[in-house]
Amino acid sequence: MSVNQESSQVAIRRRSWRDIDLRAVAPFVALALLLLVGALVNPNFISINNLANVATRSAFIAIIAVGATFVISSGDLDLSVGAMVAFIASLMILFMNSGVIADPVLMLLTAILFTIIAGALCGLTNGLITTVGRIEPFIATLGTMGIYRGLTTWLSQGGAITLKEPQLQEMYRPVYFGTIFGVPVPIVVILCVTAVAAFILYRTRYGRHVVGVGSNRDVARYSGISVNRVRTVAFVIQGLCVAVAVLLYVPRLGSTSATTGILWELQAITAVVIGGTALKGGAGRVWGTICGAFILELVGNIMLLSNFISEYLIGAIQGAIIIIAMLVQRSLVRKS
Amino acid sequence: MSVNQESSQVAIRRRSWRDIDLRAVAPFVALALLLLVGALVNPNFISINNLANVATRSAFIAIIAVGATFVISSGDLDLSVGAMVAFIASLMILFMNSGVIADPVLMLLTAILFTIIAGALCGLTNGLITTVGRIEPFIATLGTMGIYRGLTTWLSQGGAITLKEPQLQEMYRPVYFGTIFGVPVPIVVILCVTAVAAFILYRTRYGRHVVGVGSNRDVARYSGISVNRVRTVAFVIQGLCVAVAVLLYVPRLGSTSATTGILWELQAITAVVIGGTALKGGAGRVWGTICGAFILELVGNIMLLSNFISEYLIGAIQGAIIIIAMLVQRSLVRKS
Amino acid sequence: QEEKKVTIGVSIPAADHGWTAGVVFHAERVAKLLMERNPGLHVIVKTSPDPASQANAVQDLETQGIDALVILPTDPDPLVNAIKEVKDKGTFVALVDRAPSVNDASVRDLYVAGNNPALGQVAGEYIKATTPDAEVVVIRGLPIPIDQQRQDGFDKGIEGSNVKVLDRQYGNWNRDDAFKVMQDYLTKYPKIDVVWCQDDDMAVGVLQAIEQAKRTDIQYVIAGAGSKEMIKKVMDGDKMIPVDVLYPPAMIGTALEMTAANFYSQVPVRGVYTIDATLVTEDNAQDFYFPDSPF
Amino acid sequence: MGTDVVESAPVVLSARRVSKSFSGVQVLFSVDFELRQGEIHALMGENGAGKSTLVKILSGFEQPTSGEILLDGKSVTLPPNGAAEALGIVIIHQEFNLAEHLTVTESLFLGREVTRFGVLDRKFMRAETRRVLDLLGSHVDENAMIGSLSIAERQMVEIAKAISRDARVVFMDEPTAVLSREETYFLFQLVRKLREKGTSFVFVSHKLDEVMELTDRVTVLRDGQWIKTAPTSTLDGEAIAQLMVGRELSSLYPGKSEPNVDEEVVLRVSSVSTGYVRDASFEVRRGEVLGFSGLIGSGRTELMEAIVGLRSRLKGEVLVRGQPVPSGDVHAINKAGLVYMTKDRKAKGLLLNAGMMANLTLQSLGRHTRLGYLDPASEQAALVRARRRFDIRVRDDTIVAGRMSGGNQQKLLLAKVMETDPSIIIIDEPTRGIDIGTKQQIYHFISALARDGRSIVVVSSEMPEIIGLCSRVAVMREGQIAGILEGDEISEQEIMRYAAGLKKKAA
Ligand SMILES: Nc1ncnc2c1ncn2[C@@H]1O[C@H](COP(=O)(O)OP(=O)(O)OP(=O)(O)O)[C@@H](O)[C@H]1O
Ligand SMILES: Nc1ncnc2c1ncn2[C@@H]1O[C@H](COP(=O)(O)OP(=O)(O)OP(=O)(O)O)[C@@H](O)[C@H]1O
Ligand SMILES: [Mg+2]
Ligand SMILES: [Mg+2]
Repeated sequence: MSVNQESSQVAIRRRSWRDIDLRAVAPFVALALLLLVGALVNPNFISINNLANVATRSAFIAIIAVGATFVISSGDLDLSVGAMVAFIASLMILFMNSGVIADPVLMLLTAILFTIIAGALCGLTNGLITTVGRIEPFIATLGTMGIYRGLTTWLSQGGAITLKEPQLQEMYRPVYFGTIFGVPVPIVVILCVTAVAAFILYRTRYGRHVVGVGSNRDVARYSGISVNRVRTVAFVIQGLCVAVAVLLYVPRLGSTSATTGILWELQAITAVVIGGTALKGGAGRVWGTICGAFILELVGNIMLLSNFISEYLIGAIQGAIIIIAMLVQRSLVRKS
Repeated sequence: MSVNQESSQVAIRRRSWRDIDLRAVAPFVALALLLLVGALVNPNFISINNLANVATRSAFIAIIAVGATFVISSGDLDLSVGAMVAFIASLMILFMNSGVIADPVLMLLTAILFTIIAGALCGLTNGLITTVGRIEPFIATLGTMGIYRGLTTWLSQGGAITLKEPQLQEMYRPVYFGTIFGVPVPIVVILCVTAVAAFILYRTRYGRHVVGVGSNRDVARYSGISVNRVRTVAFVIQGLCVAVAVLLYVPRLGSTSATTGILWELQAITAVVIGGTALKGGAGRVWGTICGAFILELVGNIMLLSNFISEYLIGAIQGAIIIIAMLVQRSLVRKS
Repeated sequence: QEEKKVTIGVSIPAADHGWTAGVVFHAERVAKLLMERNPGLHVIVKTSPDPASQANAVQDLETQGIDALVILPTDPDPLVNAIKEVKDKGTFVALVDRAPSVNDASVRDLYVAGNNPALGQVAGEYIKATTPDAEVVVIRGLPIPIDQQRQDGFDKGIEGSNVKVLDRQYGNWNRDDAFKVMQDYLTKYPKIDVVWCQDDDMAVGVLQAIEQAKRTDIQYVIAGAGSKEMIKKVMDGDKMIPVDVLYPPAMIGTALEMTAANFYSQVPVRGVYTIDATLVTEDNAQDFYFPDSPF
Repeated sequence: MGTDVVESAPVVLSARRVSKSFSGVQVLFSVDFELRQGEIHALMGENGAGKSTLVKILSGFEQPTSGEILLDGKSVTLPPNGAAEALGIVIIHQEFNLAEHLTVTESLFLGREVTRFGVLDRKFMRAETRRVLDLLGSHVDENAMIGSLSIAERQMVEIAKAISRDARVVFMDEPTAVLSREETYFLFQLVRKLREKGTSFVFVSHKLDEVMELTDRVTVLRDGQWIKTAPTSTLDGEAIAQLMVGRELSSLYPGKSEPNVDEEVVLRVSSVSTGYVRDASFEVRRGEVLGFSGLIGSGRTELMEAIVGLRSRLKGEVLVRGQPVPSGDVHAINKAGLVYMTKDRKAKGLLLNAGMMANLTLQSLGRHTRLGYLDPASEQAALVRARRRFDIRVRDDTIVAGRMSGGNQQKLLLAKVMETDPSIIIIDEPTRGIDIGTKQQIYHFISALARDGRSIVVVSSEMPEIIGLCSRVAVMREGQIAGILEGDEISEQEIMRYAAGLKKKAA
């Protein structure tokens, strides 16, 4: 009897191993397929230079999506992130333009700190409205989306907000355009942010609680977890990630307007889902998210590099590719 | 004992009346408050003429949102509806411009039939990708959103598609601008569509199945309900509602472009949620949805009629009002 | 007839409303024309919906190896850095229409511009001249700088007259939104003389709203850009659309031709080239009517 | 363990005149209850008597409307949401309290994860989980996802979760309802061991034999009122049942009616295979009650689900009255008159957020449709009928299914399935969590159905039930039918022999 049972246990372990791994691997397979398609479309595509470009500019969505992974894993949704980017970037630039601190280095550092605090506060606002106000996160963050974007329009008086100090701009530029050991800074930042996020999600008590809350709120509550706190903190993490994205965004263009970050929320959520996290909550895959963000950016890149697709149809083909990428994933997982 | 039970039953009936009603009434209370605010802001606001205008132009979102109520009740989500409006409207106008039928009356009727079929097919596509393809509805319909919008851009070559035949246009115009017994046609259409939808959702077997599938798919499956069919049909209903909205949309401006219906999906979902339907699925409130659509449109109207709000801040205040409307609802329901 | 190999990258906004659709149309038209004329020339046209993706597109064009970049930025300031990247590599840069706050030789070689402030100013001056005591409502576009420039131009145009601006609201360069805004204006103001909506697309919605309300107090609507529909109305002597202010999407073609000339003719092309915001009236409308354009 | 030891032990936790109402509906009426150190105290009562409610009040999950709770003789207000764990009070909920997406280890430690320098000590937690599971004799993999476990396995996890806390008081609300003899045996052993160390237990169960076997004292509730507390040794099963129901119970099982050998075969299953089940064949005649026995995880549920189309069959055929039914089409199979009642009432049986009526008619809406229009009056009539027929007791007519007592949920589920008026019914664990009085009703009901010419397949882990009801019994082992027993062969020992693999019959 015991022999028999042992064998059944082995069987089960094997099954679950295959299961989990394939599901985590699926987005990477989709990515590999895309790289292949890209290489066929244009030989320049597979150059280090191009791939580095793509990875670099996926940074904004990737970093925001890492935050979204927390929010989504805990069973919520944040639609305000795109507007939040515009709002926080405006605040940061206005702060730097204000010239309250004369020393440029000190100014930059203070501005960075300021941005991070602003991000956390915006996230906190979202979190409190959702949890304390008990409003569906979809609606709560749609509301704050309007608020953040409206405030940006107001701050910019309908125009653009541009970094004035050339010295500051010069100093700050390398944060987007520079490299560390030959690797573009944004890629390094993506990796760091993701590593930290993965650590938090998989290796800390808080990460466990996020998954617990996302999987079943009542169970989490009965296990003595303070559900609202966990959810609110997830929103704050989202806010921090947005702030980090802003820190990379501002040196890139040195300017923002009320149209900055439009539809980024949808892209971030798409990246999260393509990465294998379920929108229903209860399971987060941070590395998959990064992969999803990269896939999204690659699709656009391939479209641009290919010269045989009518520009009118680009949107249609992007849509189709996303669906196909998901189908590839599904069929992989199903086979297992 | 039996006396006891009877009295307790009476108590129950009284309580449940309060309970159910307040939740259903909450959006209407929010609406009433808004009307009050509007009347204070501008005396013209409360004129029959203005209210009729607002109700009339809420028709598109309202009708689409009625369809969304089905999709959301069954536990799915459709983000493609805005793009679908643009796509179907383009098809309809192109069909009418094609001149395949000489007689204008016959042409118009055929075009209407054609539009309805196109709507159903678009909905069916969404449904099949989501259910048979087993892709999260969020991603599946985000993909088809790209596809429908891309195809529209392609059909219009980036510009506008305009109804050419002046005779057809003249004949068709009253469908948006006309009145029936003094009531604008679109309002009549909203009421009819909602009444039919309410009947289907509350009084037919299919409606029950929608709610069953939305609240627990396994239970529905174990009860012999064909879950995928119910979900797919909900998407088809959504497509039909979009088609009806298009039938009203085309006579209004006689023209469409790739920007038609941008962000309507978010508005429709917002209307549904403001109306009291939970995004988690399992409960639909059709009349609440209509009320939600009306609230959304009113908020914009009040902003425009007020004289003391900077045009830069309108978005922010709209966002805030939506959140406040939800808070009002919540507090009402909690008190009960 | 030179065989010289030249690649020109063209980066323009995606066709998201009438005017940008016109831009795409003319860019493609001229690209084809030029490639036929110069066998060695290769023109790649790429469209982008927003500044961030346009910055990406510029990068991608560069990846493909281009000798010149012709760019009509969706929003100029956010794209300065991306453009400078290209320029610093020695690529010829022609900037079209929308200027960043710093617009000098460090950013571009050639600047071909429609005149945004003038678009507003010409409209304003027309109103000042025809109806000096008019009460005007304004429908703006999207909250981006060119919209602001047009507003400022308009204010300058009506300066020193009795023209009174009753209200300004955003219509997002979208017909449906303009329809709504106009409906509400009509509710709000019992008497409106003139509507300035600065864009032909929005004028479509405005006219419908006026027609529906059966209001006769509105004397005319001034739009702008020069779409074939509106030019047609001007040509036909429509009372509601007596004039249109030109802001031709064809300017992208002009810039492209000039850029090609930089490589294939001996004259180096540099500096600023402004296209007037011409007032189209019944008399000259014939010259600006392109029935084939999507716009 | 002698009763006298317990008599003298100090009282740990007690309730004094505790009452409870849910939005105006009173379900507990001034109940007294006391638990001594080191005793195992049974809490008995009919479905809906208020046992779970009392247990929840004593563990802080609900607050009493009036009355007081004393811990070590001092009046306390227990903290909510399981925070009473800090006081040494833990509970095994009647309804599972596990999150699908967590692994067994993660579930066990949810809310009290062990960390080292802020980092989860996953190795330690896994080892600890394994240790507790082994103590319970459970072979559940500590890395398995909860979502992939069967109900019984989840119950074991739920038990392990409670046991692993260093508790002074453990409430067990029907822990054995889905367990087989083996697991129950291991559980009882562990409970006895912990009692030696001074832990007190409150044991809620509808299985009288278990109560007699394990507990020291019994408290009986009826309709939310305290009826009696007495040492178990002074009572017998009969007496307890009588106290619970308030009347004398006639024999539990109705007489078996053997169907005619030449009765029509209405259901023929031939060599059905699924992922786990291999080559299962059996047939059921008109008017027959066929039992299915076996250990947990022997594949009974999987086989039944494959038969009714809830799972795809890899192989094999199912014939209803000679007509083959399609694989995977539940609706068509229901129409052919074959229905299945799941044992997982919470996840697969009832819409927990919907009321009784919506649940009752969900599977049979066609019967209430007139020209496409659902007739509320007809549905209402069906509800009244079903409540009478299955004795569904609720104090509040508009209550949502999730708030009903466990046993009444089970009755509602049975009513729902019966609403389809099937000719062949497969019932998985028909009396899970059902009180003795109602059990008797259900048994008589099943037997009446059989006499009525319907055929019933009863899948059950309760041996007496199988023996008392069925004229033939199929025993499954590791996905295969080990044998089908008839007549005198049907005995507990014989069934166990087949189930454990000591004996096998070619089908
Ligand atoms: N949250 C609640 N809201 C309303 N009524 C409730 C709630 N919880 C329990 N009840 C009601 O209280 C009564 C007692 O339920 P309880 O669950 O305590 O019964 P029980 O003795 O455990 O029954 P069973 O043996 O079936 O589990 C039932 O009528 C039930 O419907
Ligand atoms: N050795 C094994 N290999 C693979 N799967 C197994 C094994 N043992 C058990 N299982 C799984 O266990 C399930 C069988 O449990 P099922 O619920 O059908 O059994 P049961 O006899 O009804 O027992 P229970 O009382 O637990 O419901 C199958 O779905 C199967 O996947
Ligand atoms: Mg109970
Ligand atoms: Mg079973």
